[in-house]
Amino acid sequence: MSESFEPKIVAFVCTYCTYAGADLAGTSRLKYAPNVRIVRLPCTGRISPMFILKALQKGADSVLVSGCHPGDCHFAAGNYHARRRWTVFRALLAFTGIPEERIRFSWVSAAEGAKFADLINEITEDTKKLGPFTQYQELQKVIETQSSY
Amino acid sequence: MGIQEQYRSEAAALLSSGEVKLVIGFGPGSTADRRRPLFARTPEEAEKLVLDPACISNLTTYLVAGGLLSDGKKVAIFLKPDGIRSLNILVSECQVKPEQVVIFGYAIENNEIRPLSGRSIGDFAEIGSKIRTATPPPAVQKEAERLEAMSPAERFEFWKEQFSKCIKCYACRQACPMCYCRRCIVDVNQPQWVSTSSHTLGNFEWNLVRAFHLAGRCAACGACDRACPVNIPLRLINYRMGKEVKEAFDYHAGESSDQKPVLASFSQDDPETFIL
Amino acid sequence: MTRILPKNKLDDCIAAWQKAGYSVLAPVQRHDMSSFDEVQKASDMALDLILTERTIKDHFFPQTEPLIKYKISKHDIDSETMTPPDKKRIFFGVRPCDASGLAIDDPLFGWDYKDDYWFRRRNNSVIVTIACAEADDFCMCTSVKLSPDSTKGADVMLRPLASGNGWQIEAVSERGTALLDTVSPLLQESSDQAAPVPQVAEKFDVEKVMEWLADPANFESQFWKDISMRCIGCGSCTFLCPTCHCFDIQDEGDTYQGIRRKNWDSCSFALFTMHTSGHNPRNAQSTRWRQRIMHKFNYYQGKFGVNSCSGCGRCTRQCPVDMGITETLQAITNLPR
Amino acid sequence: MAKIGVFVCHCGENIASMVDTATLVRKISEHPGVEVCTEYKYFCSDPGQETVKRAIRENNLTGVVVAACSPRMHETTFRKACAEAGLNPYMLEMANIREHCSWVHSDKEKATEKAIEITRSLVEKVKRNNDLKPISVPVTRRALVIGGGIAGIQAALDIAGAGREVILVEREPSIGGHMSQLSETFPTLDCSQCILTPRMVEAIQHPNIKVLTYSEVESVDGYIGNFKVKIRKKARYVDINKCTGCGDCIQKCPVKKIPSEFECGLGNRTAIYTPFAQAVPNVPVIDTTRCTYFKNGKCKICQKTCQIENCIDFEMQDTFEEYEIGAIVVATGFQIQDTSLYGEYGYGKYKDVITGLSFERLASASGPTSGKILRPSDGKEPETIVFIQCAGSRDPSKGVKYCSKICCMYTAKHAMLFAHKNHHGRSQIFYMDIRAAGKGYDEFTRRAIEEDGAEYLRGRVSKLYEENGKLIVRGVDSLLGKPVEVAADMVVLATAIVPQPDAKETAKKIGIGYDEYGFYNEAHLKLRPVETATAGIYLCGACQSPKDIPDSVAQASAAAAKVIGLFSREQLEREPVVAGVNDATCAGCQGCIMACPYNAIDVRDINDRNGNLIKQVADVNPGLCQGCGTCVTFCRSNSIDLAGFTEKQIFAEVMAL
Repeated sequence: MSESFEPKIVAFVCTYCTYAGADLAGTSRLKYAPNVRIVRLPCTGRISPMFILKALQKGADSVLVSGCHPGDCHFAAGNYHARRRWTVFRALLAFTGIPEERIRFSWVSAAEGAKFADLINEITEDTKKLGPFTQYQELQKVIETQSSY
Repeated sequence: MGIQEQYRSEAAALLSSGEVKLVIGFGPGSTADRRRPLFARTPEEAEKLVLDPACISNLTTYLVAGGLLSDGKKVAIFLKPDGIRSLNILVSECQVKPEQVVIFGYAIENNEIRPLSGRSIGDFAEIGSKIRTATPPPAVQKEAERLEAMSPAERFEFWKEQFSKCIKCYACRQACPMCYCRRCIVDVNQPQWVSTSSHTLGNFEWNLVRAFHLAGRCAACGACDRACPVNIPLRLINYRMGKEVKEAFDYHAGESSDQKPVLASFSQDDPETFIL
Repeated sequence: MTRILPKNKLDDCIAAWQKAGYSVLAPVQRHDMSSFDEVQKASDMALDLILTERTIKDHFFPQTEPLIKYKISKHDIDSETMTPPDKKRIFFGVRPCDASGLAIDDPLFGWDYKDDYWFRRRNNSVIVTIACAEADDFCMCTSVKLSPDSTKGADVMLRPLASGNGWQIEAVSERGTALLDTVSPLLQESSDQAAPVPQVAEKFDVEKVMEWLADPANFESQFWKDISMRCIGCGSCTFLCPTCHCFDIQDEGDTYQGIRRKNWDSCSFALFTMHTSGHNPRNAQSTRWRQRIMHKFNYYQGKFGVNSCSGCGRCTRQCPVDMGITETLQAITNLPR
Repeated sequence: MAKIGVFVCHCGENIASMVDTATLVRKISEHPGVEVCTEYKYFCSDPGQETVKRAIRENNLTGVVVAACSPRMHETTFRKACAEAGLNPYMLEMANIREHCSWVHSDKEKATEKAIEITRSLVEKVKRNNDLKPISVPVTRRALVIGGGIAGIQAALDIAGAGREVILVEREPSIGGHMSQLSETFPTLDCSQCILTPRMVEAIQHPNIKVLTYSEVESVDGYIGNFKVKIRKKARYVDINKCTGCGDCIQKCPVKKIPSEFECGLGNRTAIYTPFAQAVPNVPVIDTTRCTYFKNGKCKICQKTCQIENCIDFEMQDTFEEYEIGAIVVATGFQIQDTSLYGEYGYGKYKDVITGLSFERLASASGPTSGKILRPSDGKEPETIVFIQCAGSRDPSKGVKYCSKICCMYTAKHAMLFAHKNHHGRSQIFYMDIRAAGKGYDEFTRRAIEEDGAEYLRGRVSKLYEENGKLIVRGVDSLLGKPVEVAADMVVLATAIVPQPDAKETAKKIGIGYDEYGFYNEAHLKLRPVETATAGIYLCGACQSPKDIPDSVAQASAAAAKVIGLFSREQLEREPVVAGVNDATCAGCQGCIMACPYNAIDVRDINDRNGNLIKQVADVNPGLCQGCGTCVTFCRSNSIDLAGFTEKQIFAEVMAL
C-alpha cells in the first residue's frame, strides 16, 4: 500500500456518550488521527444502516458506529435496539462481501476519551493496512462514466 | 372426494352463504405446468379452483393489496405452510386481522397435496412450532456456505455480478407479502437514500435495503426469488438473514401471530462480541 | 444456390469483424442469465436459446444512462453533456421479434426530437437476425403479424440450415450488404436447405382487439378490473419488453456534483403517474394495465401506424403471476360482441 | 434560498493555533448558500455574539453555523443569540472544530482540511433545519422517593416541607434503613435511634408524605414532570389500617428462632414480626417462608390472639397502586459486602469474627445484648478486639477498588465505644491509611487513639486462626517491618460498602445509569452530583457511592432542592427534538410503537368522511417523546422522522462529507 494513503473514516455517534467521549478526548488534549469525520446523532437508535451505505458511497474507507455502553443509554434502550440492527446489518454486509473490518461498532462512554482516541487511531491504522475500499468506490466511479457501448 | 373438490365445494359454500366475499386460490395457468392466482367471488367461479402440486405461489401477497380487507369482510385463501407463516407475520405486524381470514391449508409432499386441518390462523400453531426445527433447502444452504467460504473480495465480486443484472423492476418487492409499505423507501426522494437508477451501486443499495428490511420477517416462501426476471439468487441473502436472527436472537419469523418484530425488540443479553 | 455462413467459419467471421472495428455482441448465458453481451469467439455464444431473457433493447436504450454531468459552485452550475461513444457494433443472433422491436421504437425516438442516444447507437449497430428454429408456448409473433423469420429490423438475415452446419445468409439492408462485404471470403455458395420455420399459432385476433380497444365505451369496462386483479404491479413485463420505452429523468449526486440520468420507468408502477399533490390519475392497477395495452395496441398504432408489440412473449414468460399480453388479448378476442 | 452565516471562532489560540482559520473562512465563503463567513477571537464573548446577531439581522440569514467548540459547550449560548436576532434558535448548528479538531490534532494542514469538512457538512445540515418551537409539558407536582433510609426520609421531609406531595416507598416493613441499626454515630457519638426515630415519626405523620412500606417500585414510565409509577404493595397479612401495634401476635408466635436480619443474625425474631421495636409503622408483617400456617396450613395463633377483627388476613394479596409523579429521588442505599470471600479472615467460620454492622448491634442499647459487647460464641466479654480495616475495600484483587469511606470513622468509633464499655479492653486496629477528612473527623480518630487507647497497626492481616479459645491474628506491621501476632477475643471486619444486590435491575426499571459496581451515575460528578442523566430523576445517599450520614443528608437536601425547583413551575419547556409521523405513508405496522423506549407512540385511526376506518397509523405524543430516534431507524418506509435530526438533514450532512 502506498505510504500516502490517508483513509477516510466516517463515525456516526450518539451525542450523550461517544460524542461526549470525543469531547473529553479534546479537553484532555489526546492526539489522534485526523482522518475521522464525526456525524452527531441523538442516540445510536437513530443511526440507520442507510447512513453507513451513504458514507461508503461517499468514499469512506471505514465506518465507525458508536454509542453508550449497554445499560447506560440516555434513552434507556436505544443502544439495545441499535445493537440488534447492527448484528443483522453486519451479517448482511459481510455476506455481500463488504469486509467486517471496515464497519466497526463500539461503546464509548462520555468518560472514555482515551478509548475514543485509541479507537480512532486503531481504526485509522487498520484501514491503512486494508487500503482504500476500492471495490465499493469503483461502483461510484462506474456511475460517473458513460457505458462503453 | 379429492381435496381439490372438497375445498372447491367448501369455498363455494362460503361464497354462497356470504361468509366470505372472496376466495383467493389457484386456477389453470397459461401453460400446462403453470397455475395462476384465481379470485372467486361467486360459487360458480369457485368451481374453477385448482389445487395440485403446481400451486406453489404464496398468495398472502394479495391479502395486503390496497384496501382488500379494510371493509372488515372476510376472505378465504389457499395457503401452504410458508403462506401460513407469512400470515402470522402479517398479523403480528397488524396488517391483517386474523378473524378476517379463512384458510384452506395444504401441504405439498412427495408431489401430492395433503390438506392441513383448521380454518383460522390459530389452528395452525403446529406449523409455527415446526419452523424451529425445519432445515433450509440443502441447495440453498450449500450455496450460502460456498459463498461464506469465499474471501470478502470474492463474495463482493459475486454479488456485484448478480446485482449488476438487477433492472429495478421491483418484482421481488411486489411479489413479497412483507413488502406492504404504502411507500417503499426507494420511492422516497427527499432524501434519496437508495439511488433509483439501476446501476450496480444503486442495485447494491436496493438489494441490501430489501434484505435488511426482511431480516426476521421472511417466511422463506421464495416468491421474490421466483419473481426475479434476471435470476438474482435472492433466496441466499434471505436465508442468511434468517440464519442470523435465528442464531443471534433465537428468533424464527412467523412462528406465531403474536411474535414481537425482531428489530423492534431486544434482550439485554443480546450478543455483542463484535462491539469494541 | 444461396450464400451460407458455415458454422466453422463463425470464429473467423468474428475476428474479421473485430478487425474491421466492430464489437460483436451475441446471446450469452452469464451469471445465471441470458442476454446480449460482447463475445470473442463462437463458443461464447448461446445461439440455441429460443430467446434471451433480456432484450437487445438494453444496448440501445439502457436501463440507466448518464445524460449530463454537473458541478455546483457558489454562483454557477457547470454542466457537461455525456454522449454515448461512437462504437461500431454487430448484434449477432438476434431473434426476429427483438430486431422488430428496434424498428418499432425508431419512430418513437425520432418523431419530435431525435434522441441522439438512441440513434447514435442505432446507426453504429448492425443487426444480424437468425430466424427461429424453435418456439415455445409463449411465442406470439404471428399474432402481431410478424413471423419467426421476419426480417423487420434486420440488416442481415440468417436462416439455420437443416443440417445444422451453418446458416443461409442474406443482407437485407445496405448496412447488411456492407457488413457481408467484410467477410465475403468466409461465405460459401451452397444448395443446403434451411431448416423449417416453427409453426407459431395465432393466439388472438389483433384486428378484433384493436377494434374493441378503439371503442371508447370499453375504456371503463369491468373487463380491465377482472383481468388485472392478479397484477402485483412490478415492472418486469415492461423492462423485459423489446418495445417498452418509458423513462424518467433523475438527478443523482451529492452537495457538490451529480449526474442527470435517464432511467427506465414503467407504467405498471403506481408512482409512474403520481402527482406531487398526492393525486394519482391511474390509481388502481387495472388502470395501469389498461394503459399498457392501450398504449401498445391503440395509441401507438394511432400515432405511428404500428403496434408496439413484436410478439416475443417475454411479458408472460417472466411474469411472477402468470399474466401477460397474450392472456388479455385472447380474452378481448373472445369477448362477446 | 438559503442564506447561511458561518462564524469561525479562534477560541483565543485554542482553535487558531491548529486550524488555519483564514483558509477555513475562504473555503467556506465559496460554499453555495453561504452568505457571510467571518472569524473572530471569541464568538462566545459579548462582542462576538453581537457580531453574530448583527450578521443575522443585516443579511436576513436563514441559518447559522458557529465553527467553534462542542455544541455541548455553547449551543445554548448561540441559540439564544439567534433568538435575540429574530432567527429561530433551532436554525443553528455548531461545527465542533475545537474538541474534535484543533485540540486533538497536531498537523495543521490536516486539521484545517478536517475543519473545512466539518463546517461544510454542517452548513449543508443547517440548510435543511426547520423552525422548531419548544414543547410545553405540565409538571405533576408530586415526588416519589425510593428508599426510606435517612437519605430518603430527609429528601421526603424537605420536599414535603416545601408544600409538595411525596410518596415514600420502602421495601422493608419499616422505614429507617441502615441508620436504625447503628449504635452511636461519629463524630458526635449521639445515639442513632435518638436522632433518627423522630425523623421517622415526622415522616409518617407528615400530611404531605404518604409512606408505603413493604412496597417496591414495579415500573416507571413517562418522563420528567410526567412519570407514571406503579408500586407493588407486598402483602403484609396484617391490615395496616387496623393494627394498633400492640405486639400480642408477635409475643404468641410459636416460631421464635428466626435469625433477625435487623440484628445481623445476633438476635432472633418471630414469623410475624416488626424488624425492630421502634419500627415505623409499628405494624408487623408475616414472613410466609417461616410462618407455620403458610408452611403447613395450620396454626393461625396470631390471628386468634389478635383482638381486632380481620386485622390479620392470611388471604391478603400483593396490590398495585399507580401514581402520577413529577420527579423521582432515588435513595436505595447500600449493602455490606459478603466477607466470606476472605477465607483468611475466617468470617463465617469463627463466630467471633463479625462485621462492623454486627458490632453496631452489639453496641446498641436496643440490640440483642442491650448494648453490652459480648462474644457471639460464648457471651463472654472480650478483652482484646482486633479490628481489620479495608476488609474488601481498596482491594482490586478480591474486593472492590474503591474506598468505602465510612470504615475508618466507624472503626475508630467502635474502638472508642469498646473502651467506654470495657475499661480494660484493648482495641487493635489493622489499617492501611486513616482517612478522616470531615468536620471533626480527624479530631475524633485522634481522640480514639489518645484518650481511648486504640492501637493502630499499619498493615494487613494475612491469617487468622483459633487457638485455645483465642483468635490468633497474624499480620505485618509495615511501619516496623515486622510480623505481628495478636491473640484476640473478637475480630471486627470493616467490610466494604457495596450497592444493593439488585441495584442494576432497579436502575434499569427506573431508567438511570450505573457504574461497574452498580452505584448510580450522577449526571456530572462535580457540577450535577444529585441529578441523573435522566431528567427528573435525582440521587441521594449511598446508592450513588459510599457515604456517611452527614453526606447522605446533605445530598438528600440537595436532591430535594432540585425537586422543589422543578416543582416551582407548572409547565416545563422541553426541547422540540421529537418524532413525527407521515400519516399518508405510514403502513401501520406498529413496529415503532414496540420499539419506542418511552411508550410515546400510539395508534391512531384514520377515517373517511363518513367515519369508516381507512387505516391505522402511528401517532407520537410529543410530550412523551424524548427524541432518541429509534423509531425513525426502525421505520422501513421512512414514515417517521425526528425534528432536529431529520433524514434530510443527516443525508445532506453525510453527502457533504
